Amino acid sequence: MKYIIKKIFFFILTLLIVVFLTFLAFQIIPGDPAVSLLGTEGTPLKVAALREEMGLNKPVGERFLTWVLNFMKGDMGISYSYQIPVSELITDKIPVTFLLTMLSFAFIICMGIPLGIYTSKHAGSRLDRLIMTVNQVTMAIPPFFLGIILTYLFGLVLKWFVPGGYISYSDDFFGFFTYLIFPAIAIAFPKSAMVVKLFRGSIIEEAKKDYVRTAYSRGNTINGVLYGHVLKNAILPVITFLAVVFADIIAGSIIIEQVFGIPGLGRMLITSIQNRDYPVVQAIIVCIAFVVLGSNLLADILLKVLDPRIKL
Amino acid sequence: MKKPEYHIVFTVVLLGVLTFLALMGFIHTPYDPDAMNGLEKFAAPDLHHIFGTDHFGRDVFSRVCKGLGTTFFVAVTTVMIGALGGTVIGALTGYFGGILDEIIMRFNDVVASFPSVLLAMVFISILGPGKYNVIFALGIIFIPSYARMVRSEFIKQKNFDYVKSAKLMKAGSFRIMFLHIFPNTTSVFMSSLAIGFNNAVLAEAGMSYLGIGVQPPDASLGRMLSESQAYLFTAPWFAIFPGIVIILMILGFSMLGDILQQKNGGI
Amino acid sequence: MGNLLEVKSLSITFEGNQAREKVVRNVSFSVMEGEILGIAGESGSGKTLTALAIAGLLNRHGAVSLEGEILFQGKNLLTCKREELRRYQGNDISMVFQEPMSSLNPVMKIGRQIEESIKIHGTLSKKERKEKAIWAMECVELENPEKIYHRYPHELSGGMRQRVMIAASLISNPRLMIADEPTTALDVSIQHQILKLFQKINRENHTAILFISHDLSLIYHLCGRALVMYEGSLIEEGNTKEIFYHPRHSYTKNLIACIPTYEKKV
Amino acid sequence: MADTILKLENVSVYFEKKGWKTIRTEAVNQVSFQIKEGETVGLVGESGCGKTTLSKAILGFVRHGEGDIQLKTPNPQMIFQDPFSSLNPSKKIGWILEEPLRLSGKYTKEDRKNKVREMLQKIGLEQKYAHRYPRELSGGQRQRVSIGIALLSGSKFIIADEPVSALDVTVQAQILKLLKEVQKEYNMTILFISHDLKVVYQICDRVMVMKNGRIIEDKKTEELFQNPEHPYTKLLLNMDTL
Repeated sequence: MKYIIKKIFFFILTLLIVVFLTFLAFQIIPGDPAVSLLGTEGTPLKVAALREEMGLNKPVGERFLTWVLNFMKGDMGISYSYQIPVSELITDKIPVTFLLTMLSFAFIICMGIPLGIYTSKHAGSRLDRLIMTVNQVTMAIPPFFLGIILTYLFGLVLKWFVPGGYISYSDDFFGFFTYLIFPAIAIAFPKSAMVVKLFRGSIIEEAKKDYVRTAYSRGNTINGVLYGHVLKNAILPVITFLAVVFADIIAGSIIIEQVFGIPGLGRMLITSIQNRDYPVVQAIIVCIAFVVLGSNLLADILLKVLDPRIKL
Repeated sequence: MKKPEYHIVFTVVLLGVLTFLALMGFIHTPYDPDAMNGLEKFAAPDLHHIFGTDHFGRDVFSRVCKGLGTTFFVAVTTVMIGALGGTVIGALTGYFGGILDEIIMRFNDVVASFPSVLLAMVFISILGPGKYNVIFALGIIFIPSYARMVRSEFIKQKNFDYVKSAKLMKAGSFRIMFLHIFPNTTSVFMSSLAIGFNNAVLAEAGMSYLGIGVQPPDASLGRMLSESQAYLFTAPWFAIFPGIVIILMILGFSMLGDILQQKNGGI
Repeated sequence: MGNLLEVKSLSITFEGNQAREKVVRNVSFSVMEGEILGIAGESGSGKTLTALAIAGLLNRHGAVSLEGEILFQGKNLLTCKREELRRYQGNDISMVFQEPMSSLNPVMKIGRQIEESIKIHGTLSKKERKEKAIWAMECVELENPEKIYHRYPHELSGGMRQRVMIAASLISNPRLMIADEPTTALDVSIQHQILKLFQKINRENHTAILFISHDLSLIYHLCGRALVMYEGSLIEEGNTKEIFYHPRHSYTKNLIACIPTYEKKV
Repeated sequence: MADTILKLENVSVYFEKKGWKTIRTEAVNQVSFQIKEGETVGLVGESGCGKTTLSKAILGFVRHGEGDIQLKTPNPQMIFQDPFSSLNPSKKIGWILEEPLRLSGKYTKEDRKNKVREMLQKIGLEQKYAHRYPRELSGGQRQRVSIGIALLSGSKFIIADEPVSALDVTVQAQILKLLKEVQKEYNMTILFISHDLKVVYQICDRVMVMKNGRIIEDKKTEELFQNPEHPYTKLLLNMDTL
């Protein structure tokens, strides 16, 4: 329990550091937000008035605090390019990216875990070697290129889906869901190959340990040893890795949304970066930071539950 | 596992060919990679243009070579910045420990828990796109992961008795760190160089694909892929060849990383 | 008393890619019901491999080939089916290993590890199994068995872990207990207690013990009969006192001469 | 009368576990003793009794809390228990043996090579081992190299921390013999740490028994073995007879 409280404390602390760093990073950018906001119609007088209104005259520490407090209230500032509150821009994008991420994660688990078990159990067999060779190549495919290939193969040649024909979840949830399947595969495939490799290696390593010999000496079957003893130990490094993968999925989704034309957070982020729309960039970064750090926290707690040896 | 010999031969040949192509991109390509030719738009691969041509009639093979060169350059310099910075920070914090170590590692945790592409995007949104900005951003972002790796190796190694033995011989701290300990971390270090190289390739390609990485006139494999996407149906080769080259590069280096890891001497 | 276990010209060979290495050569001996037989030898003598072969823990590696016969109660363990062998493992033949830390599953509760063999081989309910596990823990003189039942290996001391190992191997009331260097990783005073424990188990449960050690003096104190192995071969066999005071083989003589005692100085 | 080479007065070593509350445990408790030049002194105790911590404190690897440690020799050396981690795995034996000479800065390259060659002979290793890596040597051979390092660094005082407990009995006897020879030839002072009273009996002039961080008995070897006073010493001595 003490462990979990400590981890949550660090989670909050780290999140605050991240938020502060992002805030600071966007403070040191050359250029005045008031000027960029007003664009061509920025007379010095107007700029000064706007600076006053945006609170830009106050010291950095105070501005940070107001920003954080506003952020927690759901006020994330106003987009430079769209002139509407950032929260309004983001809220309907979040479910899209969230579902894409979750779907990819589910694919990774469903492909990576069983294949890892299968290949380690039959390590050295012909099928294992075949799978591992394919696996090695799969690991090397950049998700966005896989996305392009999938678009070509299933979209243009086989016509299983319409490339760019995104369906909003508010219109047709099932259509939306099916449209996300190929993007999710593009993200998940290379990552699940990594999970297979790691899990297989971890199981094979664990199987060499002394306690496995003890388990056999008690009359366990091969499956009894594998499922009763080895897996619980072998899964531990995989969990740590899955937390990293989760962060990578989010990064992957930013690019994949571009490939498949999905209007999610990632696409918003790219356009905002290109337009230098900092309030939006800042808000999205903080959201992603929250999810990434949250997934790390979950992994830590899960590890603690599975491995009694972990102490802080 | 496959017989290790074939593994190694395959990896060496693959990396050799890629290096050769990248060098061609720097020195001499069959066609000028930027020369447009309105008459030869979307030419399918044949003997003249072995990878075909693109929407401006440029030779895809020449552009792949040049893009490969750019990617190599970006990845190598990025890894160099990351590894150099990381080794110094990791060695010092790992060997000496203390409060500075705590602070730096906490900061590291913050940075390392983020996808590198995402962080690079933040940098780029501030610095603006371009080859050198990408190198700078990725290089800085890779420092923490190397620092963390070198640090944990140093912490592991400094508790071995041979380090105590060296201390008793009155060897200086820097001699112990870089002459005694560092050689024992090389197998881990080298394989993480290979992994870092791959991450750099992926990040650069991804960012260039999104249009916030390497900018024209520099050719880039990622950018080619993004340009090709609009013509996917008419000219699939325009997308496929750059993509395959990226895959081969990542494959080669990840296999190199595995080989280095297996050749693990150490305790 | 009859023979419980008979090993007949056992050879163990490692099959490498090119080289074959014979690590145990033509070893024959037998263990009688209820006796304590010692096997002495230095590292690389093949004593541990012999033990693993008897416990049926070698044939799952493809790289090892076994020749000869291992007859347990007349049944050849080397040729019988996996399923049949499994019925003996942990039931009639149990093992105690050298490193109690690494030989216990780090993420499994002590109680579950102790009762695993009766869970596999028996039909007892969960409650009955727990009762039996507590009994076994009391047998090996572990204090607070109820508490330890819910602990994990890393929470116990080395001596306690070895007691847990022994409890786990005696819970099924085996005919033969194979102990491979069970005290090497422990402090002298704890070593002493563990040896007494083996004597007690042997006396009370009439369990035959095959005790393997590099330490001749331990074998001298614990075992009635002993074998000495050297580079894969059995070079000496007989009454322990006989071996100790009248060693036949020159290696045994050297081995005994090297044992540090209070009588001689370097 | 020989000079005192090591003098400990009321030395305590604490371990601090930092947390919400700092927990302080005593690893070594008010230890005092002296070692004279040329003496071989045994330090006996079971794991966790503080003997290794004490040796680390003497060499300055851990800070001692109270008391005074006077080491009147410039370069103490240590022979470690685990021969597999005490030699740098990425260096050849020749390089390892040469390192103390290089660090002293007194010798030319040729001198160093010669000295290493002589030393290999002295510690009973063939010359070809200079070009081997530690992993290619057996445990006993590595301990020989450790002794060689101590000699080449010109040390007069060696702490041997369980130097033979990881070795087979026959090899044990050889290493003890080498240690004894070296001790005589160089008039070395040795603090010999072990859990095994019999081994200590064979090599030491004097034996100290340690329990729970304290030294409970400190006597000439013969005397200790003939009439042990402390019940714990008696217990240890009786262990060998069941």
